[in-house]
Amino acid sequence: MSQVFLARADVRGALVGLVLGLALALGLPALPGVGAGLSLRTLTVCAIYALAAAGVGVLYGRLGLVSIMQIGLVAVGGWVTLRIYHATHLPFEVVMVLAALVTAVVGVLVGLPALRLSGLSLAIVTLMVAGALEVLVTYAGFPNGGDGFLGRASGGTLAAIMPRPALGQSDDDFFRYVGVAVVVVLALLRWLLMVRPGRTWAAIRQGEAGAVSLGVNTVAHRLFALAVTSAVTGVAGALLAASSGILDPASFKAQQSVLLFATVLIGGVFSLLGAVIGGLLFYGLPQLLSTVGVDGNLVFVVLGLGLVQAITTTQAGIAGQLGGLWRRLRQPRPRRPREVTA
Amino acid sequence: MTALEIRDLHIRRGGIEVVHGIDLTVTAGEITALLGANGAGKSSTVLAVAGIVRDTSGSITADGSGIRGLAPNKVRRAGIATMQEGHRVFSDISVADNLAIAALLLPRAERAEAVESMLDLFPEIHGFADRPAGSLSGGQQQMLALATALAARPRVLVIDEMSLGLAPLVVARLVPALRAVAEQGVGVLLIEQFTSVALELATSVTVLAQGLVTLRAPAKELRDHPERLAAAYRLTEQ
Amino acid sequence: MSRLTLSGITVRYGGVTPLDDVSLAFESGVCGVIGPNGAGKTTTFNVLSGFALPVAGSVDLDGDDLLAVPAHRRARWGLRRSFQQEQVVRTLTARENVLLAAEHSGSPAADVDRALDYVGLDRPHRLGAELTMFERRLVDIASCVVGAPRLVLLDEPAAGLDPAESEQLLGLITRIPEEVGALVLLVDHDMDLVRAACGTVAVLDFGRRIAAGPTLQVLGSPEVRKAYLGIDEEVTA
Amino acid sequence: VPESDPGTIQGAPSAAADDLKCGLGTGEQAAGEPIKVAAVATASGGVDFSSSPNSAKAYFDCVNDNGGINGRPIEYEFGDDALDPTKTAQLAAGYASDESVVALVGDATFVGCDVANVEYKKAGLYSITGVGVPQACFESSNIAPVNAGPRTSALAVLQYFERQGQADTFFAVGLNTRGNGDWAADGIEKYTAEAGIDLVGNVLSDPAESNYLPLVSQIKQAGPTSLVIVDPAPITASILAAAEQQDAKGDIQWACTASCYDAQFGEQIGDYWEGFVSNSELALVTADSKDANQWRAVMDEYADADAPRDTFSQAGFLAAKIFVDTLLPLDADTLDRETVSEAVLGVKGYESDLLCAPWYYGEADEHHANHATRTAGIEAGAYVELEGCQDVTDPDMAGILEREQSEGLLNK
Amino acid sequence: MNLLPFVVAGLVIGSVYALSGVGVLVLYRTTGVLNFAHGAVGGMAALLVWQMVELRMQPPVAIALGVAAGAAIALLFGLVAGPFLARVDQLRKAIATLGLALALLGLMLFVWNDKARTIRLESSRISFDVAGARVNVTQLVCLGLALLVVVGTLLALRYTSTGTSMRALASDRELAAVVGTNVRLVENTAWAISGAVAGVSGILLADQTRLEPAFLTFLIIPELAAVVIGRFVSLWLTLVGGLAVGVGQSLVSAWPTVSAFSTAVPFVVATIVILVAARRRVVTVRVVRT
Ligand SMILES: Nc1ncnc2c1ncn2[C@@H]1O[C@H](COP(=O)(O)OP(=O)(O)OP(=O)(O)O)[C@@H](O)[C@H]1O
Ligand SMILES: Nc1ncnc2c1ncn2[C@@H]1O[C@H](COP(=O)(O)OP(=O)(O)OP(=O)(O)O)[C@@H](O)[C@H]1O
Ligand SMILES: CC(C)C[C@H](N)C(=O)O
Ligand SMILES: [Mg+2]
Ligand SMILES: [Mg+2]
Repeated sequence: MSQVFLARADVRGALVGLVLGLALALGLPALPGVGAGLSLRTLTVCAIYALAAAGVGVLYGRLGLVSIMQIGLVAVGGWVTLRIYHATHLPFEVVMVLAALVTAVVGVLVGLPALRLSGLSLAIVTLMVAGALEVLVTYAGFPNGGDGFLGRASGGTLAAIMPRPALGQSDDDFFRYVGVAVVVVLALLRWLLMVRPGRTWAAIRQGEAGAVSLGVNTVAHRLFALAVTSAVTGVAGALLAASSGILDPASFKAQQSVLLFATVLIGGVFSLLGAVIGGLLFYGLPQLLSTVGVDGNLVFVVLGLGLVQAITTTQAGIAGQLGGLWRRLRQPRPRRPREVTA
Repeated sequence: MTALEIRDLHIRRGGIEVVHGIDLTVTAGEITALLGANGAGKSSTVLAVAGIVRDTSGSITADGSGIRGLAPNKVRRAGIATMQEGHRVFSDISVADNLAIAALLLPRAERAEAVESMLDLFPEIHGFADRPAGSLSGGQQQMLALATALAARPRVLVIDEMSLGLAPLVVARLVPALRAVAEQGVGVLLIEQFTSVALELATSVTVLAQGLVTLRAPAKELRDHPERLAAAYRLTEQ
Repeated sequence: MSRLTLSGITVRYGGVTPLDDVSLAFESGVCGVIGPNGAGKTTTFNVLSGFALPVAGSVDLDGDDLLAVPAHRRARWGLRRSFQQEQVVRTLTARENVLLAAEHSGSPAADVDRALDYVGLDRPHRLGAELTMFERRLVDIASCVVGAPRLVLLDEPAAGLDPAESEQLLGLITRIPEEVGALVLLVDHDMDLVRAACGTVAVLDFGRRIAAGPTLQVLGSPEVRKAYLGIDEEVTA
Repeated sequence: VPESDPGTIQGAPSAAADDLKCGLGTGEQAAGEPIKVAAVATASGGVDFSSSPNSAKAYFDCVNDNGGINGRPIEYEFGDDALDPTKTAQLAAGYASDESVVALVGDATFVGCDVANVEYKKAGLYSITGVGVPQACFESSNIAPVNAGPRTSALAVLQYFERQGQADTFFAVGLNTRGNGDWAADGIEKYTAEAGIDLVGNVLSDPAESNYLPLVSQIKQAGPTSLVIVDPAPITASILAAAEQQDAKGDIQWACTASCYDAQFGEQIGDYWEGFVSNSELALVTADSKDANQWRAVMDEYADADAPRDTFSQAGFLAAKIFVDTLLPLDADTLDRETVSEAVLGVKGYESDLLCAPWYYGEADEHHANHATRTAGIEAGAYVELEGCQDVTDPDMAGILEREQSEGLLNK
Repeated sequence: MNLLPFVVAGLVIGSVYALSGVGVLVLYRTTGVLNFAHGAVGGMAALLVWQMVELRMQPPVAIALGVAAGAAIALLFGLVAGPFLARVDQLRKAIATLGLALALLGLMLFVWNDKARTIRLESSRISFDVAGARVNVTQLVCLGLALLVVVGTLLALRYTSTGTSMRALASDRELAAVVGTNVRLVENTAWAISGAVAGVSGILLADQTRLEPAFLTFLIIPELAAVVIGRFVSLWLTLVGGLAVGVGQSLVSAWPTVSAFSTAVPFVVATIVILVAARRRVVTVRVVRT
C-alpha cells in the first residue's frame, strides 16, 4: 500500500518539494552573499508572504474562489499575535497557533454570505473587505503594549516591540525559523490537498452539480477551505509580526491584496511552487527593482500586466511552465488533452 | 443557381472530428433537406456554416465567395441566415425587439415594416409582441426564432429542426409559408426530424450518418421509395 | 424489491414548466425514461437528485420521502446519478474520483476497488484528464455503484459511444440491480439500448407523461412513435 | 505661455559663485576610495519624503566635485521603504550588515524609526536624519533628526497664535498614524491645559479619508480662534479644498505645520487662503544667508529642476552638511563605521543659519535638537516670514533641555 | 447638528458613484466584463486633466481630452484583451481587469507621485446656500449628470440601433452574432462609452474628493456596491444604490463615534444586498454545461 502511495507522481513531487524546501530553509543563510543583511531579510519576508500566497492559490486554483482580501487577513493574524503576546507573553509558537485560529474564524465569517452566490460576488465582497479591513486596522492600529482592547500605547508613550521567538533571535536563525515554519505549513497544506478535502475541493471546482451529486456539502467544504487558507494566512501574519516586532497599518493596504492576487496568478495557482514564486514576486521583486534603482511603483505596472497576460494565456503560471519544462526535459511525452473549461 | 455550396467539409468539436468531409449544395429557390439520426452531424454542419463552430476545413461558399471561417455576423451579412436548434431567442427581450435586432441589417426605413410583416406571418405571436421572449412556450419561441431568421431577407436560410416542439397544426401552416419563402428565390437548407414533412417540402435530400453522406436523392424518389431512406438511416444504427 | 413513486410533480422555472403534474412509478430493475428533447427527462432527474425544487408533488422510495432530504445528503441516503455531460474530475485520478463518491456517501473505502473491478477499468491511477470519454463513463458508473446505492439515475450514458462500447455499457447497466440491489432509471435516446436494458419505460413529452408500461408495448404505440420517434406510419424505419 | 522656471524660487536672492564651494571647495573631483553613506526614506506608497535624501545627495555630489572628504568621494544611496515599516526594518538591517556603510544621512521615513533603531543599535551605526516624523525618530539612541517634527511644529503654531493673541480657543487636526498624529495631539493637549487655552477640538483622521465635510463641519461648529493642521501637504490641501467649498474659513486663523511649507503650496491652494499660516522648521526658502543660499544653489545645480524646494529639502541638505563638516577634520584614511560613529556622536553646538539654535548629537536615548522654529504666512500666493526664530515649549521636553545645559551640547 | 450638508454631500458623491456604476453596468451587460479598473481609468483621466491644466491648457479643453483619454484607455484594453476575454468565464474576465487596475495605479503613482494636487473645476467656485447647506454648481452637475446618464442610457438602449445591439449582446452574445450584429464593434463601443463615463466620474470625484491615484482607483468599491444593489441589471436601482451608498457614507461620517467606519458602508450595504439575494435563490444548482 505504502509502495503504491509512494509511486504516485504527486506524492513524489510533494516529497521532493519538502526535502528541497527544508534544505533551502536551513541552508540558505549559509550561502555567501545571502547571509544577514537586506537579502536575507527580504527572503524571510518573501517566505512569509508565500504562505499568504498559498492561501490565495489554493482558493483560486483548487476551488475557483477569488479572494482579494488576503493581505487584510495577514493584518488580522498580525494584530491577534501582537494583542495576545502583549497581553499574555505566551511563547510565540502558542501565540501563532491562536492567531491562526482567530484568523480562520474571521475568514469564514467573511465568506459566509458571499459563498452562496457566484464567484464574482465573492471577489467583490473580498475586495470590499480588503478596503474595510484597511480602514479598521488604521483606526485600531496594531497593539504595541498599551492597555484596553486595542492594546495601543499612544501620545507620548513609546511602542513596545514583541521579541522574536527564542529559536530565531538572529537574522540567520529567524530565517531558518520562518523557513521551517513555512515548509511545515505548506507540507500540511499539500497533504490536505492529497487527501479527502483536496479531492472534495477538486470536485467542487470542476462543477457544483457533480460535487453535490457525489454527496458533497459544497458550502461547508468551501467554508472549510476558507478556514484553512485563512489560518495559513494568519500564520503569515504572526511570523510577520515576529519579524520586526511591530506592525503598521501602512503595510496592509487593499492594493497590496490585489497585488498579491496578481503575483499568485502569475506564479501559478495549481501548485504550491506557484505560491512560493508568488511570495517572491510580491515582496522580492519590488525590493529587487528598487535596488537597481527602478521606481517601486512600477512594480504595479509590471505585475498588473503580468496578471492580464497570465489570465488570458498562461493559466498555470510560471510554476506551470517550469513544471512543463521539467516534464519535457525528463521524458518527451505526448501532451495530455487540455482541460475543457466552461 | 447555387446559393450555398459545401465541399469536403470537415468539422471538429472539442478536438474530435465529427463531420468527415461532406459535400452539399443548396440551390436558390429550392429547399434541400438534410436528414440523419441523432448525432449524425447535422447541427454541427449548421453551426459550421453559421460561423459558430470555426474548427473546420474544406470550403463553404455563398454565391461564389468563401465564407468558411468568417465570424457569424459576417456570415449573416453575406446573406446566410441561420435558425439554430433549440428555439434560441433573446429571452429577456420582447418579441418585437427580438425581430427588431435582426432587422437592424435592413435600411432604417424598412425595419419597422419588416418586424410587422414577420408578426403577421405568425399570428400566434402577434399578440405577445411586448412580452419577453422567454415567457413564450417552446413552440412559440420556435416561431419567433424562425421569424428572426427571416426578418432581414436572407438569400440562404438554414433551419435546424424546424418543427421541434411545434404543434402539427402549426407545422402544417409553416409548410406553405416556407415554400413561399423559397419561391421568392431563397435557398433553404432544412433539417427536420419529421421525414414526412421534409420530403413534402424538399426538392432534394441528403442523409448524413456518423459525419458522412450516406444518401443523396431527389425527394420525389424517396417519397416513392421510403425504404431507401430508412436504409440510409439504419446505416448509423449498427 | 424497491418502488419509486413520483406523484404530481410540477417544476417551474420562471415562465417555463418543464414538468407539469407528472406522476410516475418505477419498480425494480432498469426502467427507461424517454421523450423528445426538452421533454423534462433531465428535469425529472434533477428533482430526484435535489437540483430542481418542485413546486408541487412528492417522491417516495419504499416509504422514504426523498424531497425531505437535502441535495447533498441524498448520496448518503442511497442516491447516485450521472450527468448528460460526465462530471469526472479531471485533476483527480480515476480511483480518487470513485473514492470521493465513496467517502461522501458514507461507503467503506474498500468498496472502491470492487466498484472499479465491476466496471473493469484498468490503470485506475491515471488522471481524469487522461481518460478517454468511454473510460470516464466507466468511472461515472463506478461512482454510481460504490457502496450500497438504492437508486441510480443515468442520464444518456451511451451518448457519443460507439456500438461496441454501448454494448459493454449495456452489460454493466443491466447487472446493477442484481449486483448492488439498486433501482436504475435510464434516460437515453439510443432506442436499441433502451429496448435491451429496460423492462419498463415512461415517455415524457412537453413536461407530461404520455405513456408508461412495458418497453416493447410502449415503443410500439402509435402515439409514442409519433411524438417521440418522429415516425409517421407511412415511413417505417 | 510663460513657463515658470521651477529651479529658482520667487523672491529669493540669486546664487553667487561661492555658493557652490561645498566642503573643501577645491573645485576638483574627489577620486579616492569612496565612503559609503546611505539613507532610508519613504518615497512611494502614498507619501513622498524623498525630498530630504535627494537634497542630501545633491550636496554630496557638490562635495565630491570639490575635493570630497579630503579626497575621498561619498557614495550615497537611499532605500525606499514604501511606507512599510517591515521594509524599513529590512533596509535598516541591510545597511547595518553592510560594514562599508559608515553612517546614515538625510533619512526621511514616515514610519519605522523604532524598528530601524533596533538594527542600528546592534550594528553601532548612527543616522543624521533629515526628516523625522513619528515619535520614535526623536526618541531613539541612534537616530537624530535635523527637523523639529510634527509635535514641535504644531506646538510652534499654537504658541505663535498665543503670542498674537489669537489662541483663545484652539483646534487641532492630525493624522491617525502611529506615533505621529497621536503624539502631536498629546503635546497640544498638555500644552493647552498648562497654558489655559480652550482646546475645542483635537481630531485625528484616517490617512485614507476623502470626505472632509464632517471635519469642516466640526471646525465650523467649534468656531475656534485658530487652528493647526498636522498633515502632509496633499492631505492639508484636500482639507482646505473642502473648507473652501463650504466657505468655512470664517474668522478662524488657519495654519499648518512645516509639512506644508513648500514654495509652491500657496499657489496650489489658491487665493481663498491668503493669510494662511505655516510653521517653518528651518530658514525660509527665500532667506538670504550663507547656508540658505548654498542650499538653493546646490539644488539648482545638482538636483532635478522640479524637486521640491521645501523645509524637508533643506533638512536633507543640512544633515549632509553637518556630516561633511564633521568628517572633514578627521584623517580620511581612518574613516570607518567606528570612527565615523564616534565623530557623529561627538557633534555638538553645530551652527547654521538654516537653524534657529545649535544642533547636536550626543549619546542619549532621545534626540530632539531642533525645537526653535520660524513662522510664515501666505501673501499673494507665496510664503513670507511672519515671525523669526522662537523657542517652542513642550511640557515633555524637560529632559532634553536639561541635558542641553548639563552636557553643554549647545556649545562647540 | 445640521445634517443637511451631509445629505447634500452624500447625494453628490452618491450620484457620481451611480454614474460610475452605470458605466460599469453597461460594459458588464454587453461584454460580461465586470471592470474592476473603472476607478483607475477615472483616476487616470483626472490626473491627465490636472497635468494638462498645469501645462496651461484651457480647462474645458483639458477636461474634454481627459474624458477622451478615459475612453481611449478602456477602448485600447477592449481591443487588445477583448478577443481573449470573450473566450473565458466571467470571473476570469473580471480578474483580468484587476490587472489593468494595478497597471494603471502603478503608472499613476509613478508619474504623479504624492504631492499636493487638486482639481478645481470653475463650476465649483460658484456656490450658494440651500437651507443652510452650501451647494456649488459642480454638485448640481453631478446630480444632473447621473440622472441624465441613467435616462439617456435607458433611452439609447431602447431607441438606438447600437443600444438595441447592446441589449442583444447582453442577452445572448452568440445569437446576436448569428443574426448579424457586429459583436466586436458593439463591444468596443461599450468599452469606449464606459471609459468615457469613467473619465467623467473620475474628474468629478477628484474635484469633490481627493486627486490621489490609490484613492480614486479604490472608489471602484462603492461603485461596485451600487452595481450590486442594482443586481447587475437595473440602471435605476444602480442609481438608487449609488445615492444610498453616498448618503449612507456621508451620514455615518457625521457622527464622530462611527465616522471612522464610513468607508466600510459600501461593504455593509453590499453584503446585506447579497445576503438578501442569496435568500431568494435557494439551493437550485444548475447542471454545468462545459
Ligand atoms: N461541443 C461539442 N463538443 C464535442 N463534441 C460535440 C459537441 N457538440 C456535438 N458534439 C458531437 O458531434 C456529433 C454531431 O453532433 P450534431 O449535434 O451535429 O448532431 P445532429 O445530427 O445535429 O444530431 P441531433 O439530431 O441530436 O441534433 C455528435 O457525436 C456529438 O456528440
Ligand atoms: N434551469 C432552467 N431554467 C429554465 N428552464 C429550464 C431549466 N432547466 C431546464 N429548463 C427547461 O425545461 C425543459 C425541460 O428540460 P430537460 O433538460 O428536462 O429536458 P430533457 O428531457 O432532459 O431533454 P434532452 O433530451 O434534450 O436532454 C426545457 O424546455 C428546458 O429549456
Ligand atoms: C457549448 C460550449 C461551447 C459551452 C462552453 N462550456 C462555454 O460556456 O463557453
Ligand atoms: Mg442537431
Ligand atoms: Mg436531458
